[in-house]
Amino acid sequence: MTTTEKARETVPVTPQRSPLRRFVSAGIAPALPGRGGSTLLRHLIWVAVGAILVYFISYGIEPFRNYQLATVAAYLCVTVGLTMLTGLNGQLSLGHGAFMACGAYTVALMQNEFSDRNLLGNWTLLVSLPLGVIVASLAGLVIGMCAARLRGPYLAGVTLAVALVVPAFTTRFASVFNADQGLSVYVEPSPAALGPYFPPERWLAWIAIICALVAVLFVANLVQSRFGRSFKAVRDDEVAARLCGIHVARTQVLAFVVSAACAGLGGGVLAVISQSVSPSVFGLTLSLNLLLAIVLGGLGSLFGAAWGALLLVVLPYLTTEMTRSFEMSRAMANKLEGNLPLAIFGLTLIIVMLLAPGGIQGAFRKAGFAIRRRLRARKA
Amino acid sequence: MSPPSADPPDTGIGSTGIRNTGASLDLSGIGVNFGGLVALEDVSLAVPAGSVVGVIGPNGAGKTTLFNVVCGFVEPSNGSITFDGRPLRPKPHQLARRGIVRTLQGVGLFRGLSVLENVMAGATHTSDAGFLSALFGLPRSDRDERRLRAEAVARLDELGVADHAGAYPETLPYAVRKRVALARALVARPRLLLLDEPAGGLSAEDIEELAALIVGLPARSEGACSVMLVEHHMDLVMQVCTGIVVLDFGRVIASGTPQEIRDNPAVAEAYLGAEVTS
Amino acid sequence: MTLLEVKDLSSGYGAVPVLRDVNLTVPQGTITAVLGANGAGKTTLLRTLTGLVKPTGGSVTYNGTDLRGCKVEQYVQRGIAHVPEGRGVVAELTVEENLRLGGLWRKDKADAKKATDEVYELFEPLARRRRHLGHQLSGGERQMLAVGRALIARPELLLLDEPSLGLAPKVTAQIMALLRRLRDSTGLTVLLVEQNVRSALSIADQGVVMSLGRVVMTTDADRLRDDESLRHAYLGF
Amino acid sequence: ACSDEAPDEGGTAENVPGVTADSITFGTHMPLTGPAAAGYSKIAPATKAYFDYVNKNGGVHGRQIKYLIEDDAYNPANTQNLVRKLVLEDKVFAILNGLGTPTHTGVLDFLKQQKVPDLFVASGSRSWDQPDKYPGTFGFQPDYTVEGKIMADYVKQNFSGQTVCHFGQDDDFGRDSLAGVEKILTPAGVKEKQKYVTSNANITPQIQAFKTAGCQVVISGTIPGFTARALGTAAQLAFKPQWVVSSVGADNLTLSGLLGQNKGLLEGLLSVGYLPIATDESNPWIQLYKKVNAEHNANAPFDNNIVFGMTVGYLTVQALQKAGKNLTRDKIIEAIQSGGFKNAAAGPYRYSKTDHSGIGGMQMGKISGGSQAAFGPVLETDEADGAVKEYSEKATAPPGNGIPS
Amino acid sequence: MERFVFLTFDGVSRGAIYAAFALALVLIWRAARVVNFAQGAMAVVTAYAAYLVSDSTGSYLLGLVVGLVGGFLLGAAVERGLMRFVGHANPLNDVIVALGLVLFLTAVVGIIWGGEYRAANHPFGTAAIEVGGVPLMTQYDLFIYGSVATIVVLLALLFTRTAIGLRMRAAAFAPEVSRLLGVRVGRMLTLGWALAALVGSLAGILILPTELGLHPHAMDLVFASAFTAAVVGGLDSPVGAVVGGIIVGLILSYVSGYLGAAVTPIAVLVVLLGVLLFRPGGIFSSVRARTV
Ligand SMILES: Nc1ncnc2c1ncn2[C@@H]1O[C@H](COP(=O)(O)OP(=O)(O)OP(=O)(O)O)[C@@H](O)[C@H]1O
Ligand SMILES: Nc1ncnc2c1ncn2[C@@H]1O[C@H](COP(=O)(O)OP(=O)(O)OP(=O)(O)O)[C@@H](O)[C@H]1O
Ligand SMILES: [Mg+2]
Ligand SMILES: [Mg+2]
Repeated sequence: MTTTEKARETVPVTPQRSPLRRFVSAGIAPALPGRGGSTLLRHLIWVAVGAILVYFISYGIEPFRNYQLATVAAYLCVTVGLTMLTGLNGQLSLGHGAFMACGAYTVALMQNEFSDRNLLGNWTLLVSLPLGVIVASLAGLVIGMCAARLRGPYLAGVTLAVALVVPAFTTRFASVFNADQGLSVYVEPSPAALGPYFPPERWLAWIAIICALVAVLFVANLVQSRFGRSFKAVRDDEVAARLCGIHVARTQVLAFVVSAACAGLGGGVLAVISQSVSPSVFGLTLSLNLLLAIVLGGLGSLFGAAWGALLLVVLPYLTTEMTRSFEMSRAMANKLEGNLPLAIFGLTLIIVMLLAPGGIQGAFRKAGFAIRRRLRARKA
Repeated sequence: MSPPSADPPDTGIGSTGIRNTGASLDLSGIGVNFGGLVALEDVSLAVPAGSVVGVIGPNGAGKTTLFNVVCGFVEPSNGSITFDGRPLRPKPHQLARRGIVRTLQGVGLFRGLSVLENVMAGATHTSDAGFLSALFGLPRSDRDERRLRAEAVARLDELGVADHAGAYPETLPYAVRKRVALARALVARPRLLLLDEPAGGLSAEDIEELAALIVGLPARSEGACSVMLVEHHMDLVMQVCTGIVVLDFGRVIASGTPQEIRDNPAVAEAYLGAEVTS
Repeated sequence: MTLLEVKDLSSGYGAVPVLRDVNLTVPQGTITAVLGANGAGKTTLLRTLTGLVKPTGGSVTYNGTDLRGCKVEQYVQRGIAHVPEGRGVVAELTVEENLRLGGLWRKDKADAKKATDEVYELFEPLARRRRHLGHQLSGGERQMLAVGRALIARPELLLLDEPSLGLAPKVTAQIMALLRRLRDSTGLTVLLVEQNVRSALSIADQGVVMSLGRVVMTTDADRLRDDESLRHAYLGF
Repeated sequence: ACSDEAPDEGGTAENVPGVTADSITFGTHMPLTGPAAAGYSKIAPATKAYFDYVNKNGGVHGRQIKYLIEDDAYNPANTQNLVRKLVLEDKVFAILNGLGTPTHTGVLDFLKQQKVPDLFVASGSRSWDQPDKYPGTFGFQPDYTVEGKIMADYVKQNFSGQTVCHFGQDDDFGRDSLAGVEKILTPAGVKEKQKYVTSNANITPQIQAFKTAGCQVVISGTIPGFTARALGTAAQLAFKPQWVVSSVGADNLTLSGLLGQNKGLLEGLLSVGYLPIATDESNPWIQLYKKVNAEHNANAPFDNNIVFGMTVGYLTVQALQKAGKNLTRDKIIEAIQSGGFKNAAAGPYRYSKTDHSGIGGMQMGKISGGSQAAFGPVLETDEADGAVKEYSEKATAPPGNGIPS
Repeated sequence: MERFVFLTFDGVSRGAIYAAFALALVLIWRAARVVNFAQGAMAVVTAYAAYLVSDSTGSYLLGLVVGLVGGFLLGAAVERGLMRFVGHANPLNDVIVALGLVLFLTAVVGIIWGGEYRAANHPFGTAAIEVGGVPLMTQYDLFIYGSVATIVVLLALLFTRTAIGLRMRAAAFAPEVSRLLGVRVGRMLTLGWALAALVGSLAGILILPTELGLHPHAMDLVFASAFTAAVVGGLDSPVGAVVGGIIVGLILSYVSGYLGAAVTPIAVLVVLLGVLLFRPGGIFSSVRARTV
């Protein structure tokens, strides 16, 4: 007992300020990477800037580019959610195509239902798309609750099985989903106010981009909040996270549901811009491509998700165009056509991963650091 | 920068009325088996409010397991736990809310979060903004975050590591990481703090400072807490504990004041060995 | 005779330099305690010595041969065993397999077996848990396993990074006593990184103090142990 | 293209997308890679080879035919993207011979909206024959229902009293085929109906069900891989029915390649077809196609896919000739609707204002002594309840220079 | 009843094949802690090699040997030339590189050999062995059972009895510590990949005659089933791979026999969830790791 007493005497304990001064620099805490102000406002400004930018871009480009833009936006809805799930929360999903299918089929059925009942007008999308998101979220909830118990390859295995289930469902319930052939989706033409010759692609691009911005806004808000922190904490150390009062399973399910909702939105948008849905669109290939996109873009970063969505559209296009430009004999051409772009695509993936394991965003960040260091060195 | 003496805003924690004493914990008859291995057998001990109780014993005696029982990571085969006079059926993620916080043997920081975020994560249970306000980025959620941030900075400052707030744990020296882990525990405003080998890997000087901190815990003006401490560093244990319990092979072989333990031959035989006697 | 000679050794992580021009001489059959505050670079020193961190400059000579270019996996064959910081136990293998792993490279199977039995004798908690997986062990048990496994190699030079971490005082004392015994009986040379200065100095022949990546003092362990002012100046107590 | 002025469309020939004074551009989507590519990847190059042949001989109305082939890997997502690229960016005159039901279905609305002619879709689905809904879309091959009816009719005539069963792919192919069969034999007349999915190569359970049901004739709406597996599996189970296989899955060359050392199992297999068989050296069309293949297709291994591709090319040139010098999108559609095409196809092309389905007649074939040959009359029917009847018009031979005039 | 017996035997035969492929996945998982998504594509490459040899020489055995040796070499080459250089910033990088490799290999195979299906022949009798009128299995099935059993036994021996096996496992779990203990980690990884590719190659050659035929995508769906099998059984356990394979084989057989082929993916998902909810590490998972 005496030792303790003595210690209490010898070391004066001030409650707010312990004697651990050695690490404190003159009692002044350093400038912290923190932000004041409103998260919503800050993100809204970003979104507004993005919207204005894209608005002008959409006027500056050809219809096909607008369609590509719309596709990028549709993928962006999905990749922001997926990068949050996989990058920040550490849950691997090979089956997000299936959640896109949920959104897409819901939108298709709703839109067609509306048009069958002669409820026309672009407002119907305001019902169909959110409904698609809800259906996808519910599917995400079910799978997410199972996923919360699984780790690593076991989660991969289950989500892989999820990816493969879509065609089975559409075939089993062919009367609703029309099996392999899929459904066509009724989409109102652009509002008359935009003029009779307004390219439909530009209108679709606008719809897609609005949806993508909404998805990005929500996910960005979430990532900046305590939920974003919990996602990462759970990914890094489950035990420590639980001791911090974080309900690990609930956090994982939440991340899964949010990302499934994003996927549902993306799927719905895809259905709208392509005006059709069919199961093989949402197969394993798509799910794997989404994964490629977020990793190549830079895992866990929203900018990375944007890069990824862009790559998904641009990379196959570029590889094909590139191989077109090679001169070759007819026999050679017959063999190479189709395969050569694939080979180049595969090689590109490998090379990017070897050279920039942090993806595009990671490479930019690194370059940024290097430049800043050099600038600082020059100043000094 | 605000001087560290500025009182962080009231979080409403500990509003149960008990503010300056910490809480009490009673374990009785705890038993744990892992397959055939008996890790704990009929362990009873009490951590009175405002005390610092040390749990010592040879390696593999079951000290960490005892913590695991209190935290709900391990289900005891028998025995009961009372916290603050009420029975406790622990679930790890609910503990912080009830006022029990634990540090891990080793460090257990989140490698993907900066030091500041690590500490903020420690107070997750105190934020009351819900999912929707986070999703929409409402002021409510922002306010919450600002409060957490201020509190986290205050704790880091208290532990003398506020300089490293922006750094990631892996690049920091071990001692700093341990302090961050402590800050993360304190920011949760525990009423009972479980420390698992807090001095492991620290230098003599760091240990002295740690001792001072631990001694002061039951009397902190905001967030006073009782402490349960597992440690092999005898100087520290003897210096800070008001009571000590010795485990060996999962059983309590002695308990008492530091002096009594020091003089207990059975403890010396099983645990202390030559060092103290020399 | 000098077993290990470190000259102007520098290294770091990525662009961050940690070790700066470290010079160190370890005579054969002695115990050298490497001391210093947290973050002084002690762990980095050991990791650079066995090639886990690439040196950016300087040289390491062991038994007269230059160790540069030597692969990490060859050190143990040359008689250098390194017990890394943070209990280098393969958590997914059993205690027995972990120990077996320590002697796999040895030609003399009988002796490896004998060494294993000695480890079980020394750390009897391990003997009781032969079939347990590494991750089931308590912190201290893992530390015992890591140290014991290094001994199976019957090294000439043993690099220990905070062996006392998480060990009961009695076990720490046992290990220290063992090191002393091995030094005296087999001529084992030890480079001992320790926060537990007192127990390290109780067996060391030579004390090396590091600070901010440099060796700031090399002296007789006795001097450090007995000279309070020196200890205060360099070790803060 | 910054303003939204009315695009100058329609009217004058100079402004028709994809058509210039000396060229016409078609585009297509085909699986050149991916699991579905086997076989199909040869079709578009064959069509292109025929176009090159025509181009070398002066083209059509002085215009060279360009053919842009896009690989969609049989993935509708790709198809949607690539067809938009062809239409919006490459500004093709028409989409020609786009392959696959699920893939092509997804672009029907887009093509309609853009008023792009959608010619000779390479699939036997009935979706292409909806002149009211999709006025620019035309089928090519006989649809699966017609095929089913013709097969069933043959079975009814020649295997009466035997137990008949149906094996089909679990999609519109198998469904339409079964529908056709049931129109002739009635649902009760088909004792056991089994389906397979392409994602599961093990069809032993289905074949065993046929065996248990005592099937003596199995009518098959299967792709070649599954025809071969069905034969192989049946042999394993010592089950030897008479197989009657849809044209999609009955190519002797492909099947013997798939069966390898077991190709003996093909002996006696009945099939149905609408184009000359690639191995029929005596057929003048085959002689023409082989010549074109040698000159313009790097002498690719000659099989029924090449016959298919070249026939599509020939038909296209016929349509272009008919549409006249001042080519517009409306004119080509009119030209096709006016009908009357005759070429390598056994049966008639049914094109008219109200009918956009393709070839309406087929001929039974049989594999014997390792080679496949057509036999019997050419039969024709419709996808509805019409009877199966003989088509009496004689087959034509190609013109001397191999180019329609 | 007769149908049930038949479907059961059919399922087991299919399952044995998935098991063979799953074993390759287990092997590489134990040796390198990655799921090799390129396993299927690599097996296709070696299957083509085997095919070309046995087609031109007429000897199945020679083709088999070439396939196995080729698999071994290809596995080693992929590890040495590619996987070794993959950054481990996140565990997904391996997956992405493997997917890139899949695209690349399939494309190259397509360029060299075209997309046509080729028949995979084998010298074994195909007629089913009947018991009480129910055809139960073929000679070829017996060959598969024998091969799979041999691999399982050899793998189990390798991992539990031999020093190499211990080294491989240690290298996979704790590369740094293993190196300090004198384990040539790089070599172990190469060996692990090589052996896994060898087993994968064997599995591929075994599977082909029961699939549609040899073509660049011949293993795509097999990979999915085999991965499911490995996950159901527990990726760490060779025995688990076999049990998992047979479970998957049986589901596919029963479901497509009784409910129709189209619903098999749904059944697979349901069983997968059912198993993993109770045993999140697969049926033969080892003890849950102590985390605190
Ligand atoms: N999950 C588990 N499975 C099997 N055995 C376990 C498990 N957890 C703990 N043990 C065993 O129970 C005993 C007590 O472990 P515990 O970690 O509580 O010891 P400790 O007192 O904290 O030791 P140390 O001081 O070395 O950290 C040890 O022998 C350990 O091997
Ligand atoms: N992986 C790493 N990346 C970047 N910096 C590192 C890394 N590991 C260590 N450092 C830095 O290198 C310095 C020396 O660390 P080292 O671990 O060698 O110290 P130490 O003397 O062993 O300290 P301790 O007593 O805490 O073990 C520290 O400042 C630390 O922050
Ligand atoms: Mg412990
Ligand atoms: Mg250290």
